[in-house]
Amino acid sequence: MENVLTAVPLVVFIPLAGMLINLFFGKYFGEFGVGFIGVTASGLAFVVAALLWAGLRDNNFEAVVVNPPLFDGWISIPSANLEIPWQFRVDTLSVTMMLVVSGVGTLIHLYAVGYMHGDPRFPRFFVYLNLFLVFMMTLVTGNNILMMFVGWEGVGLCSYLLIGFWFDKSRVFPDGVSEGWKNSNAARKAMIVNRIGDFGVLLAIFLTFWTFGTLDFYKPDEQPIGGHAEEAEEHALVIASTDEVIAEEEHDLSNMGFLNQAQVLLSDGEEHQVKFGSVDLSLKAIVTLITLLMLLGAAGKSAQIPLFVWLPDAMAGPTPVSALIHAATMVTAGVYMMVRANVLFHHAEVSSFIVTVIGATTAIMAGFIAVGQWDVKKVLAYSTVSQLGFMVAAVGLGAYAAAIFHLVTHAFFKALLFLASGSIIHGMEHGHHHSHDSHHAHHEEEFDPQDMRTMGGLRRKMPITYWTYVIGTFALAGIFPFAGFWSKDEILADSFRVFWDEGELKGIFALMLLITAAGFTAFYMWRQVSLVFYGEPRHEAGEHASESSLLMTLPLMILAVLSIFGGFLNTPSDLPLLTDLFGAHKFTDWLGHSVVNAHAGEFLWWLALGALGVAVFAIFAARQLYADETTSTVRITGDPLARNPQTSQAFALANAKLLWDEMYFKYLENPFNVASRFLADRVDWQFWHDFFHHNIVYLPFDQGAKGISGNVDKVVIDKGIMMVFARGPWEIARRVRRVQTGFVRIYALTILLGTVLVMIAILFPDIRDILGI
Amino acid sequence: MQLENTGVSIVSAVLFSPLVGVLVLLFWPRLTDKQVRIATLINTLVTFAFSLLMLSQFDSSKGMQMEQVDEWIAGLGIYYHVGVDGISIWLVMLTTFIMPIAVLASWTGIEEKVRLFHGFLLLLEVAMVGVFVSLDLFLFYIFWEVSLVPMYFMIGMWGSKDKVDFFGREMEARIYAAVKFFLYTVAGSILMLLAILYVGNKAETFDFMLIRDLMRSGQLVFTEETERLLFVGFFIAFAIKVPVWPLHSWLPDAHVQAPTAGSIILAGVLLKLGTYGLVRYNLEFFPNAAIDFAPYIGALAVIGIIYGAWVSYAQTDVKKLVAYSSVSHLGFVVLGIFAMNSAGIQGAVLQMVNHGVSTGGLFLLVGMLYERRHTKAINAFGGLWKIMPIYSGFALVIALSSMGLPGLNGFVGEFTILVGSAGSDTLDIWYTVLATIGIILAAVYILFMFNKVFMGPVTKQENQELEDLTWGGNWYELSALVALTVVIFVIGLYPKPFFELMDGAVGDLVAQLDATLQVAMK
Amino acid sequence: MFPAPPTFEDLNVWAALPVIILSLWASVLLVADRFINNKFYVAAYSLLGVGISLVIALFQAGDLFDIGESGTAFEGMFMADQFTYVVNIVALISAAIGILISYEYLERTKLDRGEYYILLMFSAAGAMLMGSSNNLSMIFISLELLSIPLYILSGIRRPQEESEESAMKYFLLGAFSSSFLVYGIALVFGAAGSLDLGEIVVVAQTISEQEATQRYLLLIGAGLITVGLGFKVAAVPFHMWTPDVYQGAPTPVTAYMSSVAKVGGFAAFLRVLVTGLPIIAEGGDAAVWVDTLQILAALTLLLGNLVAIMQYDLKRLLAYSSIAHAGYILIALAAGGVPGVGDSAAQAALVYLAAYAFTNIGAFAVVAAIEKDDSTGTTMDDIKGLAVKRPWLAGAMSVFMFSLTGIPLTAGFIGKFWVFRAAMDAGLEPLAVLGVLTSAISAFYYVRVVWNMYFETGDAVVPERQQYLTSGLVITAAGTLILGLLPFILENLVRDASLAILR
Amino acid sequence: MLESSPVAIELYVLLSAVLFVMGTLGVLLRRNAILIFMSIELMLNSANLALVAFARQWNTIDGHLMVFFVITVAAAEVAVGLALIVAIYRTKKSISIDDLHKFEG
Repeated sequence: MENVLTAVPLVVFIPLAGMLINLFFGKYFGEFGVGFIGVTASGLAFVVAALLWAGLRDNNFEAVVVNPPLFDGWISIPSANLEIPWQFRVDTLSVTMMLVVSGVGTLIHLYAVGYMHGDPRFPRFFVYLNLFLVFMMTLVTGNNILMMFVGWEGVGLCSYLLIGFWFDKSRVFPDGVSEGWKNSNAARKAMIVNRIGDFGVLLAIFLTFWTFGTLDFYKPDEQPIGGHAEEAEEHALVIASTDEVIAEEEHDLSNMGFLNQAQVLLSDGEEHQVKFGSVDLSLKAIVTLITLLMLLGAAGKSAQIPLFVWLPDAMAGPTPVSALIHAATMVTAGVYMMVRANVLFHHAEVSSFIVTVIGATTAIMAGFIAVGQWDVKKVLAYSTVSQLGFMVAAVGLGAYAAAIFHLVTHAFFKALLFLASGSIIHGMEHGHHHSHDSHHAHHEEEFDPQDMRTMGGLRRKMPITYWTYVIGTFALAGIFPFAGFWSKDEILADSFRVFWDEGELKGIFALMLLITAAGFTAFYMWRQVSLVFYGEPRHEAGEHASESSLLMTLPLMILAVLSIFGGFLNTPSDLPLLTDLFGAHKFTDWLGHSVVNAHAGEFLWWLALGALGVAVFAIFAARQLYADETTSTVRITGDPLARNPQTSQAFALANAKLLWDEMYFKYLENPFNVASRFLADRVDWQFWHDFFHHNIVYLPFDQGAKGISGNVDKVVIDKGIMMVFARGPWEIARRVRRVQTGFVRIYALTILLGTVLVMIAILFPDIRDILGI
Repeated sequence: MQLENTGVSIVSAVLFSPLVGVLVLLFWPRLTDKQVRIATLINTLVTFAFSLLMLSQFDSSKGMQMEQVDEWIAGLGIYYHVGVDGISIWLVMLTTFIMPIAVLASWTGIEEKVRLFHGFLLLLEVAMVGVFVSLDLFLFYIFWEVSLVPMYFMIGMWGSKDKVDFFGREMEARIYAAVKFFLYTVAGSILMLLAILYVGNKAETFDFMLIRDLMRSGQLVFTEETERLLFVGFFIAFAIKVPVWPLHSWLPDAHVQAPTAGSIILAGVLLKLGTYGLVRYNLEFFPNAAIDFAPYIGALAVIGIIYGAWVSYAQTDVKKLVAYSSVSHLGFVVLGIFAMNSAGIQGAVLQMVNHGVSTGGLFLLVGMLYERRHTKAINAFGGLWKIMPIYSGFALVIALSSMGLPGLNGFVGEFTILVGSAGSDTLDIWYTVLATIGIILAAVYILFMFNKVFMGPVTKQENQELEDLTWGGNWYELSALVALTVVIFVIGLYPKPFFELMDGAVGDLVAQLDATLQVAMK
Repeated sequence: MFPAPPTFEDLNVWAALPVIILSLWASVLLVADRFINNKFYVAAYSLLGVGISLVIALFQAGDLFDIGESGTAFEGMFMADQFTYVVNIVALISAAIGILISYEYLERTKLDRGEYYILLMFSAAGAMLMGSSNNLSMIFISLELLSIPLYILSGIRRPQEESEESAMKYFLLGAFSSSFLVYGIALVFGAAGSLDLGEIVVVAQTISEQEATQRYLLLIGAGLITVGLGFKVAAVPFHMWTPDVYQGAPTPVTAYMSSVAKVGGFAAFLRVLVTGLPIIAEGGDAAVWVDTLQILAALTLLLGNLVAIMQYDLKRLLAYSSIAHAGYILIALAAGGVPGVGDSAAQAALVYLAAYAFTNIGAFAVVAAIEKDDSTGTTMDDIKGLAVKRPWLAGAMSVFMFSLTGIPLTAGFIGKFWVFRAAMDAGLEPLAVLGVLTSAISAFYYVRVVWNMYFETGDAVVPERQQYLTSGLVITAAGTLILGLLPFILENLVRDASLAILR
Repeated sequence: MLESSPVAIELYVLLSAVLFVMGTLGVLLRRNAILIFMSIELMLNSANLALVAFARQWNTIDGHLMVFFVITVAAAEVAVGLALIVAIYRTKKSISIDDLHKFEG
């Protein structure tokens, strides 16, 4: 079956082909043709991924590294021992990611055909989507960290292009900025904030290279050391014991990828010193540095504190983009990277602690902000940030499998929610156009189809959307037995384990914050459901809204099914009925073949029940607050939370997004801009270019020349730059001349003086020593 | 020591084939402007073909090769000695590649004194190739200085029509820029001339290879002080050309005022004469001084990286923005060179090529806009992507390449340089950290420019009618962009052969440097 | 008491053939001029005479004539070595180009008199003799043979005031400075008891500290000779006449004078100082005058270049530039006093002179070409836009300007390269640095000329194209470029030039 | 006593030096071109005196020869000089050299 695995480059090249075809010939095809090619490319990639899954199973889950055709290398500097090839890695982790990316991706492609119908740049949208798949696949299949980085930056680029897809919208917002500029600036913001994260990734790469001498995760002919497929089957916590096993074996480090090297070196219990260039640190410290820098990168890509601010703005892109890139796939790249490097994180306690804190804090903070949002997509965006916080916290807690598991389920239900919200927006816009056509003159005010205050009562207008949305909400809120319940519970269980079994503070910290965040999640989701679907329509658009086409609702339904059953991928052991039905820890075991520190969590029924209780309580609270009658008046009276004096301040804070953007502007962006202008105008131009190079270098030179020449030519003076200064020497020269009576005799006198000079010089050569020249 | 005369080498063919064009343009009695352009284009393409032939004959296992030696001024030990190694061959390729693009860039932009302009272009090509291939200090210096003259005229005669307020007096900006360019570079190169004279006298020959052998065999040794002085003599000349911060003051003037082709060549090749010189002469001849000075020069490079990026963000003129970005990009190159290890230097050499392609491309793009809109103010544009989708697509690729997007050429160079500097024995790790910040800043200013010009709604009426690129209408612009884009992708995705060819030469140099470094560290 | 009368072989007349032919030819023409009404033919015959002389000089320089080993003629008065030949060639080429560029100018300014060419030939003969003198009396006579015709030529445009004034100044100051020279010669004679350089050098090298009187005589004599010759080559501070005379004299005369007076002056300078008076300083091994000349060179470089920046009139600019270039040759001269460097310094000076001769005559020829009949039209404003009106003229001028700046591929660079190299050889690094710095400064004013021609627009009227002048320009421009491109021509020529006594 | 003892060479040289300085001063102080020219002649002749004296001392004819040449050259210079003075007088009606200042800079 190995030959199936060598097909892995196809997951990159098929979307690439689709992208190129649409790029060059898309304008001749029409919407159907373009959409067909785009969806087919994505679908074929999914098929390849599925084949790889099967092939990997047949290959005893052993990872395989595949060289692509044509490119027999990438960056290769033999004299620096720098060898970075293009190599594709097929292991359980990468195949999981491939399946998610191409599976969800295909559905979203399909949805986009309907959603983007009639857009003048329809072909380009699919070019970008396919390009995104190219880079995302490169990201997850790269066998070295730099190739991963290519995908990493590439998806960032696609994100940039797609956020700014509607850069030319001329609708002007009340604050005087047109929508086109808002979109463009959101795109730029995303790219730049991500670049700050990339700064960390790059530095991590440099440190990795000089510490381990390679950037390959694993070399082509090796398997992860410490991979404990067998142990995993026993559902035991075997991490401590594997260290000893590893230390006993002999390893040739020079022929190992950096992850295995780290595993060997960090498990042998000895102190290793790393020396290169000016750096002289212990291996432990280096690994801590590398992981912290990776965290910075992940914070950028996976929208964690303090770099999450781009993601809410990124909702400016078309909704399929939000679903695919900013919910299901791209934003999880940071989590993927950290899980890929789990060997390093596992041995870096300080980093793990910080990762946990960052993730948990992000989860609760974003959850809180989401409560105060009015924009249907902004709520989901903050929800995404919050859920990504869950995943990152899971990485910090050492629950790598749980993180990936949550990543997968989140991809299902968050994509579902976004697509459904797209369907809502589509419906609203449609309704708006409809009502607009009937009465022309009335609608002076700008209509925002994403504002939940203008919605309401859509339950009857858009039943499929409603039902799928509710399924997604339950999944996200962690209601049994939807997908989110299982994955979120595993994280919570792990945090408890870390606290209880290992006695680490981060466990309880994470547990408290995450449970609260889960409560927030359930609350704002049901608030949204109430505002959007219940009550009466609060705007004409809502009255005229209608269900979207099958092209759009079909993906919703498929994703709804996945959101319901996705959680059973990794059913805990020892559960009645379910374990028998779906097997125990299937997903963790599968992942354990590539994620060496993956382990299955215990199912703590009381914790699960508690979390479920919190969620249910939050939903009921929301149901209570946003009852039908309240919902119907929310457009005029505002949010019930804002009306209640006890919560109004908190709501205002959430509504203002905790002022992150404002603070960034005040303390970072604005100073940067001011300094930039100061440097450019004052320092570089006025001081350095004009003042220094003109006044200090040029003018004295000019003046000196003028002074020596005595009487400067009148024309030059009149035209000259420094009239005033040049007059001085000129006047002196004139006066000198008036005392003297004739030029020829001055000349003769000079000759005589020159003679004296020559005489002195030739007769008294010592004079030079005396004068010191 | 003597060198034997050899037969004619292909390097000479590359070097002198543009001279044919110069002579034709000088003496052919009647030529229409169009014929002049076509003849020049063909000439530059033929030169490029010659250089491809040269590339195909290159043997990466050998060091300096395809040498041609002819006795020139025997009494002074001066030879006509040319040849290429893994370092110079890429710069020659860059030059011969950029030249046809420069010709295409001036296809409609230059309408006055067309013949003279193209004559200067070709003369400039001879001079630039000459700097890269000459293996005799005297010959090198000749080409170095000659490269000044055509550029001086190109800026001064065909530059922009802007006026500047020159301390109360209105003045043609291009003339100020041309004179400044000339004087700065001359001021730098005279110090180098002294250093060359000193070395040549000491070695009793001006031949690069002979001097190198003498130095490596320990027959030619300078005292510490002398070596430092000589190093500085060479360095200042190169640093002005590069330009290393804070000697960059001539650059915005020259870049902004030069005609499009001039900017392309200036950014594409001329600045590389400086960085090439640093590798070839400063590191090769004065390793001890180079090691001593490396931290300071590295600091200048890092300051240049950040400063250039920061300053370009505040520019309101597209061309000036790109000009300042060169300060930043060339800072990376200098950083790589003075990392003094294989990765750093190879990255630097590749980055020279990359910068030539991508910044040359940016200037080409700006030139096209200027021709259409007759302004370079960033505020005058907006939403061009809607009006000129094909043009904007190319602009995106080239801007991203300049920004260092992985998978495109700029990243490969910057990454390799930073890998080098991170593990450098001469530079502290903090240099790398700060330089990496420069990568963030690159995104800031490039995206600022890209957003302002290409994104957003179209608000200006003048922009509505801008002409996009088509094969039928403006094939010359399109073909130039296609050529650049292909190179951007090739280097970005498959730089292996580029590194392979230079590995021998750089490895050799680094082995020498390492030996010196080992002694220095003890 | 007197030895037997010398034979032809003893006199070695062949060695002096070029200068003999030239002088005879000029003398014959002086008479024949009376019978030639069309002065075109006088010019043509003069050119022919110079040409014949030049051909012979070239043959001699190329070692094609067997002139005997000793290389002296006229019983040691005349030195016939490679140095002489090169000086001959440069002087003769200057003369030939001088004639070429003069004809039309004289014609259109109504100056076409036959004696012009004859005087020009005599002064060339003077310069040639200066290069071959081996005796102080010869030096003096040939100097006057060079100078007196030049005095007359500067004033040939009488009754124009400027011309007369410049001639008068030149004459008075020239005579003044030659009296210094003569007095210096007298003192050296007093110290050495001979005027023959070969005998003086013996005294100069063996003189000890104890023989104070003799030593001082020799030193003062050397100093005064330096003053006299320094005046001729326009070294600061003996340069004051230069701008006035160059500006006032008719432009072709200036062109010729600027080149041939320097060639002769420096040739004599080298002969006297390097061959004749290498007096060793106390406790050193270099000649005493090295420091003196260093000071002069430094002053000359600085003043010439700095003052030139502010010039508005091209002739005056070129006058200061020629002062500056004297400074560069003085560097070589100073280097000539250092043991072991004498020969290469002399070669450097020759190379520089050759390069300078072509370039400078060419530059002045361009000025002559644009000058109006009333001798105006030589300012910076008058060349504005020249590139449009007369592209080839502007191109040639650019070549000259770049050559004077010292940009490679032009003769000027080769000259500077040689000179700085000699200075480095001699350990005069500070002077070389100064030379290099000042040549950067010189870029300011040379580039300004180019700038005005190419970048500015002007409406000055330029005279019609002048055929012979153009041919002169072609020769000088080609010479400038060829010497720049193929420097080995010069190298071959000067390789055997050897003067130095200090080894 | 004084009459019978040989005149020391130094005296001749001293005299010639005095004459030379006087000539120099004449050049510097006089304005009339002819008088300046006469001063220059004085300087030349002071040199002649020194030459003759030295020739006598060294018992060689070189010095005498040189004197002849100096006299001849002086004559040639006189010819040229007077011609110039006459020409200038015709245009300017003055032979004061202080009137010659058409150039500056």
